[in-house]
Amino acid sequence: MTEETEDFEPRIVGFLCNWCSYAGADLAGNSKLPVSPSLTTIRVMCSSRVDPVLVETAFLHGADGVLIAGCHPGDCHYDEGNYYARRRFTVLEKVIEGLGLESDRLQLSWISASEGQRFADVVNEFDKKIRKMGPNPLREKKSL
Amino acid sequence: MSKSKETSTIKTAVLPAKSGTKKAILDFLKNAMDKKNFDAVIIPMRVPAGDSFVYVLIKDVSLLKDAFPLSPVMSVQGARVVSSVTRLGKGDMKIAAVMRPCEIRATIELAKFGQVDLENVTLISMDCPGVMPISDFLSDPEKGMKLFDDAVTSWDDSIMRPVCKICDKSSMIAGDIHIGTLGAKKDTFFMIPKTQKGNDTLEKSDIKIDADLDEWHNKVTTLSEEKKKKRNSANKDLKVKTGGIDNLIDTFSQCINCHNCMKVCPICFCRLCYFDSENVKHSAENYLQIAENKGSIRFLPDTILFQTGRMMHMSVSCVSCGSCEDACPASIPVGQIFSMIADETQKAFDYVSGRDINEPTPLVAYKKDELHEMEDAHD
Amino acid sequence: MERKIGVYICECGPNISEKIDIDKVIDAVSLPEDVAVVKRYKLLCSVDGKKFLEDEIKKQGLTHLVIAACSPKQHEKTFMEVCENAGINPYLYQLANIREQCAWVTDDKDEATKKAIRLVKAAIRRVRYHFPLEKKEIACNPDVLVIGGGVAGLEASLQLASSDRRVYLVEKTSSLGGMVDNFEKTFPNMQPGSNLIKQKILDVNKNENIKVFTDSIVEELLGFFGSFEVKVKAKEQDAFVEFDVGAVVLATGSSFFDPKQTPQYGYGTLDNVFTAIEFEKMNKSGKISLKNGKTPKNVAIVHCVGRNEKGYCSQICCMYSLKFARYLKEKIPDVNVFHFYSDMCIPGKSQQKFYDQTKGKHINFIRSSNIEVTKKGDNVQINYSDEDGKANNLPANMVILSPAITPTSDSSQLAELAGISQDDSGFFAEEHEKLNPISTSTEGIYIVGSAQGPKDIPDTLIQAEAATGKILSSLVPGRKIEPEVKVSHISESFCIGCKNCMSVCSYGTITFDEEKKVCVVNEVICRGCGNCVAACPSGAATLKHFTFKQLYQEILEAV
Amino acid sequence: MEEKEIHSDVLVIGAGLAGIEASLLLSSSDRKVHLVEKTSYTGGTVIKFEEVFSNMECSTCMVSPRQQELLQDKNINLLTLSEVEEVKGSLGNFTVKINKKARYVDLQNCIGCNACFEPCPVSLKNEFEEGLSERKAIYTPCAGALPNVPMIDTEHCLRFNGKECTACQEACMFEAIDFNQKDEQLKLNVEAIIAATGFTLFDSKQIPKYGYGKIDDVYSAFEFERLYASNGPTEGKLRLKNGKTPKSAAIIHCVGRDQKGYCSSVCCLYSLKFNHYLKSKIPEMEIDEFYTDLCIPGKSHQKFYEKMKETGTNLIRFQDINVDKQGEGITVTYTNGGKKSSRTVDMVILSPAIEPRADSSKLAKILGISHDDYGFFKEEDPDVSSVTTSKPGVFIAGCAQGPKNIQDSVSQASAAVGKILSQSGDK
Amino acid sequence: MTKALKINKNAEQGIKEFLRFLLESGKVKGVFSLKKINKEGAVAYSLITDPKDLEDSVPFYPVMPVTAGSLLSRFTLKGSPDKPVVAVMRPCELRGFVELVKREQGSFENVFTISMTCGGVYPLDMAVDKKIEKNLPKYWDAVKKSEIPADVRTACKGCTEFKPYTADMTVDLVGNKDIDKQCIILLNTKNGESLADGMDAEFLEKKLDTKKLDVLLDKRAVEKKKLFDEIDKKMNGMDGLIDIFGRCIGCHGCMRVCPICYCKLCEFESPDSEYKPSNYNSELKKRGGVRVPPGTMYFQLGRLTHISISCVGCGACDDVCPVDIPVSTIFKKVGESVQKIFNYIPGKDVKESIPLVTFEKEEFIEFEE
Repeated sequence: MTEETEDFEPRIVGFLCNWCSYAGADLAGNSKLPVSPSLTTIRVMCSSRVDPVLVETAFLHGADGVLIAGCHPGDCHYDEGNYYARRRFTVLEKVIEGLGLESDRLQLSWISASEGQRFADVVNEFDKKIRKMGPNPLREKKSL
Repeated sequence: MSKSKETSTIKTAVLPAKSGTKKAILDFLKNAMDKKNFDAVIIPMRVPAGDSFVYVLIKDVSLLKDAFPLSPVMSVQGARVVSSVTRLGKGDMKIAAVMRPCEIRATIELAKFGQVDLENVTLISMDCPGVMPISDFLSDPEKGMKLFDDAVTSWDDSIMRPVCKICDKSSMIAGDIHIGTLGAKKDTFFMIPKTQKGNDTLEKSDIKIDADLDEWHNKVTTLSEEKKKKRNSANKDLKVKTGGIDNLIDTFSQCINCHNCMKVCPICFCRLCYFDSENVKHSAENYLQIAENKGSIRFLPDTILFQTGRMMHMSVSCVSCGSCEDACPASIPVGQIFSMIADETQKAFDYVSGRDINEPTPLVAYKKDELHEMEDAHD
Repeated sequence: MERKIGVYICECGPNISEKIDIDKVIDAVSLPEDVAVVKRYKLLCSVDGKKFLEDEIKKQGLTHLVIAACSPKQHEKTFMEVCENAGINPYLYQLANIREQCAWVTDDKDEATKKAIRLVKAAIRRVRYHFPLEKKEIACNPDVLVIGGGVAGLEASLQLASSDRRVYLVEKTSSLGGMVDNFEKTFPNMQPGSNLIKQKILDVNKNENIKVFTDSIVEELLGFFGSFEVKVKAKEQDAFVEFDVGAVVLATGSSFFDPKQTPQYGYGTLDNVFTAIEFEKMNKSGKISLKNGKTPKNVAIVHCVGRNEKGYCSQICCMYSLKFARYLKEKIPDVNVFHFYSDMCIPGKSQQKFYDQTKGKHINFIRSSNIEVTKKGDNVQINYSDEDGKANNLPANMVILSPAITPTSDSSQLAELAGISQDDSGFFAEEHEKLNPISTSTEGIYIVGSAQGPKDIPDTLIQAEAATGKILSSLVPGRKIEPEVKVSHISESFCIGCKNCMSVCSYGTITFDEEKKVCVVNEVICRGCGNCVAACPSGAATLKHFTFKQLYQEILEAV
Repeated sequence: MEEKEIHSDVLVIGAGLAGIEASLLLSSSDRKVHLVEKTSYTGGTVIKFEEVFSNMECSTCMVSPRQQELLQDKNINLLTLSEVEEVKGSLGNFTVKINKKARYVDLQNCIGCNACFEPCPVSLKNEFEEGLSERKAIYTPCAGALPNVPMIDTEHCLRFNGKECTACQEACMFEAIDFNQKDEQLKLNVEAIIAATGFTLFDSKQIPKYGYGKIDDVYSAFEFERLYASNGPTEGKLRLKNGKTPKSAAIIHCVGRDQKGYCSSVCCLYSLKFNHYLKSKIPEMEIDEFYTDLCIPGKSHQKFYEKMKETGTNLIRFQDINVDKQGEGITVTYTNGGKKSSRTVDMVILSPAIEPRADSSKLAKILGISHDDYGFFKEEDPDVSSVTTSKPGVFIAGCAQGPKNIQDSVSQASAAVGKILSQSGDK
Repeated sequence: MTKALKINKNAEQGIKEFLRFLLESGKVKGVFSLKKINKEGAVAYSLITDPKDLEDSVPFYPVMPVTAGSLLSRFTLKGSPDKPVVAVMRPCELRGFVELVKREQGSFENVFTISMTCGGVYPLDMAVDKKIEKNLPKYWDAVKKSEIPADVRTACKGCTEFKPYTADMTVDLVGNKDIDKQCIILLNTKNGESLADGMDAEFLEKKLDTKKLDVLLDKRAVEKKKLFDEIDKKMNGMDGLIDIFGRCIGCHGCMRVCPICYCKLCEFESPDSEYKPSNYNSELKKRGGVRVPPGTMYFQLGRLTHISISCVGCGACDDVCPVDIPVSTIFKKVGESVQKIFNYIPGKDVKESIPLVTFEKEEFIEFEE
């Protein structure tokens, strides 16, 4: 496992809400803060659009990590979307965990438009954690 | 256990059952229909061929005599029956639905999703010994009938559906009236009104609600405590057996994507399942690319996506009735697995499916200050 | 028609070209046959760049466009315009953010290039599943319904009418004027309150653009921004007046906390204990006197009555309590006034001056708590604990209670009627406390004055004027409303009517068709967050431009 | 009276939240707007804040969508680094002279890559960051400023001080830097004017007893805001000058209230916000809030106050107060009801009064409107409208008219627009 | 005489070698075949792109988890592959796919087919605990001898259409004594030939030995008659049908696995077929009682009218029925009687149009497509 993870380049899918987290990611860019390239971002208008099935799909297709990021509670551009996002994520988390799959590969974080640094930190820490975990075994599975 | 607190305060009626509970229940229904308390009754009945049982909506009292309140199999989950009758309108008939607790609970979940209109329906549940897997029963209906009758008298669940063996809500009162046989003196049974509607119904039938509930209640509590223990250990074993990527894949390796499980699920009310929709149909190129990433893929793919996706959609409302397992042609323990997951997802919101019509289902409500353990790195 | 995708990668000078090997990217994404052309350009957002793109689209006969450049936040609109100018639907294009989220955050050039390839490929995949979206235009009705004939309602009506809007002003009582009409004077300038009102009422009555309904209530309010249907019913009548408007202003004012709920103040049980509004009326009647007709010598004014019960500071009580002291001084020069207060809340630039002017001989300020009013002979006595918590008392002839401002009793019905929400205190809830204090979650319905929260007259007027600002700028006669196009859609054939989508929608966008038992999106008010889509367990709901398939294509590339 | 030409353009002065609101509203009613902003960026004071009371919303998330909208709005002519120098005429046809200072960086060509900062040899204190961090002679005030285009500070740029330096120009790949740009004199004809020039904070140095400027770790409200801001000089890490993490803090309300002679109506609340800031970063922190009268008007603010009380903050009422250095810590001595007592803390945050900008009276003169005794623009009559002035066609909005919270500023902006749009209805 | 390919390995090894050749030579981008998907030996259809993964493929494994017809439909419905793909499938699966293509539910574009003379498959419930594995020797022995292997699907026992019509290639299995030694692949079409071209094996002229096929044909015909007679006895009138379908639990599994039932939303699950209170009232007026959910017979008979003209008798419906209703026998019987009238053999020829088009094209076109 260990030597495997040496040259392991994780693939992390990041669903970012347009108003806060995506702006935060841009700010990280403007401030030239290093962000792990393992992350590929997918922009949605609100974290409440992130249907658990989307996350599930990414996870089963072998994403080593999936990050869902939205406005801090109370800041949602659509008033309350992120509260629903949190509940949906909870169900997702319980299902994955309950089936003995690695729910640690899924993360929900609140990142505001001014938190360029936090965005970088969240992603880089998540990346570190995923590297420790190694590749998502589902990537290889042929009979999902 | 909040349930016990509620029920212990409730009073019950005690009815005679000289010639058996079944007869007594039917008499009660007949009487109620004669009194026009009900215009019709939803209740299981044996099919002409005699080899199975189906739900029938009865208006003609004379048909009641062939009814079968406690059928040995659950060919169709009762919630789907009540939904079929009331989804497009409550109608003008007052209807009594005699079903098992898990069916009542599913009915209440469906009501929350606008798939059932309870205004004209009186839900009558009963202490449930479980139901037999339909295939077991069909292999020899006569023998099955006998086995079941014995099981009812001895309250032995060994022949029942696997999920019934570990059901800790087999006497949960979720509807308007509950028929209690546990702890009842010989040749009697309890009629326990849970709601105002239930109360009125009994009173309209001149049934006195004066006895207290302790015998029944103690019996039920011990039983459900036992079952809960069984359930927890069963779920532990199941998680070992089916949990983890490889076990999970093996478990579902026989799945042929017929989606029978979804089709018979009382909670899966969607007309078009998400996983039959356009969303999950992709181009040959997409499929080939996925195959190329892995060397080969099983086709159809997305079996696990369907199973887990369905869990995400309905597990918070799952009542662990096991209909899905009955309908699976590949004999996958799908009912047990869903039931195990349901425990997890419902616990997260301190939600019990079908417990209370006024509890909103977890995914259409939220609290501002909750679930922070789900945020950021959580483990 | 055959798909021809054009992919254009912006060098953004050194910003992208130095961090990403653009040629590698070009090679990597050129393969699929529907990718007609892949090119690099030094700066696509520049005037030349835009020109270049337009020419390319025309020359190559492209059907879809993929741009790899900076963040959509920077230039999404820019390139959508390019598409429009070049004659392809602006939603048949996708922007890959390879600057902010790739070049600028990735040190290693190989890594950056790999990531860029992923991002561009994802964009190409996605754009294949894009479909044209057309702008919609909805004719709007510029008329306005104003509910409430108080100072806010009058101000709003007049301003709207003065720019030739038809205004329907509905007042539930028999006369216009509202609360202010009771005030002899208003703080801080001690101008007669009637001045403020009378002129406005005259103007309203003689303005032919304003139709006034007194003794009337709005019975029904249906529709959405630009076209609301209104039914107004005159009291003790069944006849309705029906008309359409484009926007609604709720100026239904506020009410006072009822001191009977706080018996310790002796209101209703002791003589000569008055509420603020009672005192205003007494004062306006010209004579301040006790029940027995005598003139009070010692008057106690108790602030913050009901503040703890309501759980908020009503903002104006301290000020009008000070105003009462002025009233008293004017009418009874030798009277002693005692203010029982906890914190002197006199925000704003002109209030302190008013306070300082009010201070002075015979006007005493007692910072106190645990106030209790009891009978003492023919008089009353105020028992209280002083600043150091020491119990103390003071006899007085008259007590004036300054109760908190509360929502009106009918505010809940009104909220339901208008389909807007209320906050925890029962006042109408604004869409956004900071940015849209007078808008509500229902577009086109505005809340002004103390119906939105306690406030003084200037702030009330400001909100009324603000509402007219919002309305006049968004509802322009003859101009169409252009609603969001990236909205939700629910397939009638697949919807089973579980209403999950309705429960999670914050904007009342979705209605239920009782006939067909399906949920229906009103695309005019949908804001396109996509919450309903994730809430829909079947495939019935989709969010245009963020469909599952479009996102799925991005996922395929990302993993 | 002879027919005069009527113009429909509107001049908005100040690109803070109020100015932006007014401009966007006017634009959406198809008015052409000239938005004059003194600084090089939009967003005004609010973008200095990490969060705003009482819902603790992230202010960048709140404002930046509007800034973006503003920049992309074709009806709005944003003039940064510009000041109004002369206003002639009256309602319907004002003639306005504007001095537009050269930015020396081309707004079109610059794509905001900041490549020009690094090579610039000049280092200066960054005013936007309250001098808590450095900037170059070519700079944007902070990351993510909008428009994201730097300016050259000619006062300190070597090139503008007779030296030969083209470092930034060489670093720029877009020929965006143009030393030959000249200040422009613009002449505009507008129908009406909205002055939304905002506010500043009372300078605590004027009251020595607060020790501000003399004692380390005594911060003004603005300094503290930047110290906490995640896009600020410390990326939001709260540290003392000596690098240690503070264990205790005192927040002092009403700094300068007596001097100004009015209650600024927001200080109590933003002080409570500071308390929330501190607690959220350093939960175990010991905090004293020194106040005189707690002024938290409005329906939604008491809850915020209650929440804060739960955190175990000491609320201390004072009549007089004094701040001194004492060894490692800072001692706050205060009197309450004649009793004298004192507390020792690691850091002190001052909540000064809101006051008009230094140049507001000058601008008032130019606009031909009056200002009150405190220097705020004077409304015609609050009972008529607090956005109309003695001069028809000139409107005022936001804190330039008087201290107020965001909500009221935005309302006033909309109100001013309402006035303008309805007046033209009259014509 | 058609061209044929002779590979000197047993039939399964031979076909696998051929498939490997197709993948390695790049003649095809992917292979559709049954494949062992785990160590327990579970078998499912797979889309194989890497030659290595052919190791676990079992092209002739006598089980049909899902009909390949439905799978190929799903595979090609949203756009055909841009490079060829080859599918190994049984005659009835192929005919099912042909019927679907006729209904625009799939396409042969870049899809090549290998079929075989088919000995039948075992029912799904034998797929557990290696039951099939154990039966394999018996199975192949029977096939060699043109006999009906014991315990195969009822539908297969009575299947007389075990010789493919339109396959590009046919593997000669039934009655072929040498399947342990050699694999004969008949190249029926130009495509077949061009695919085989370059394969390192013996090319020869050959055709199927009809005698050996007829032997099996006769046995199957007898079986079929028996089945039909039995069902006839049961199906005497409505009461008989009610007896048969009475136990139906309405899972509609038969419809879901049916290669012909492609509808996105089955008429019998559509809003129109839902009962309103009024419907119940009138039913109750008539009978005093009504089975709920209603429409069991309506569904079964309705589906009969919908698909009988195209029923290929694959027996997938039998496999999934949780209550063991002899669905396929009934459908096959009714099907054949209808098909006779138009002397139409479903799936025989993709150009032949369907006698009565009972099908709408997909009625619900969502805007994103």
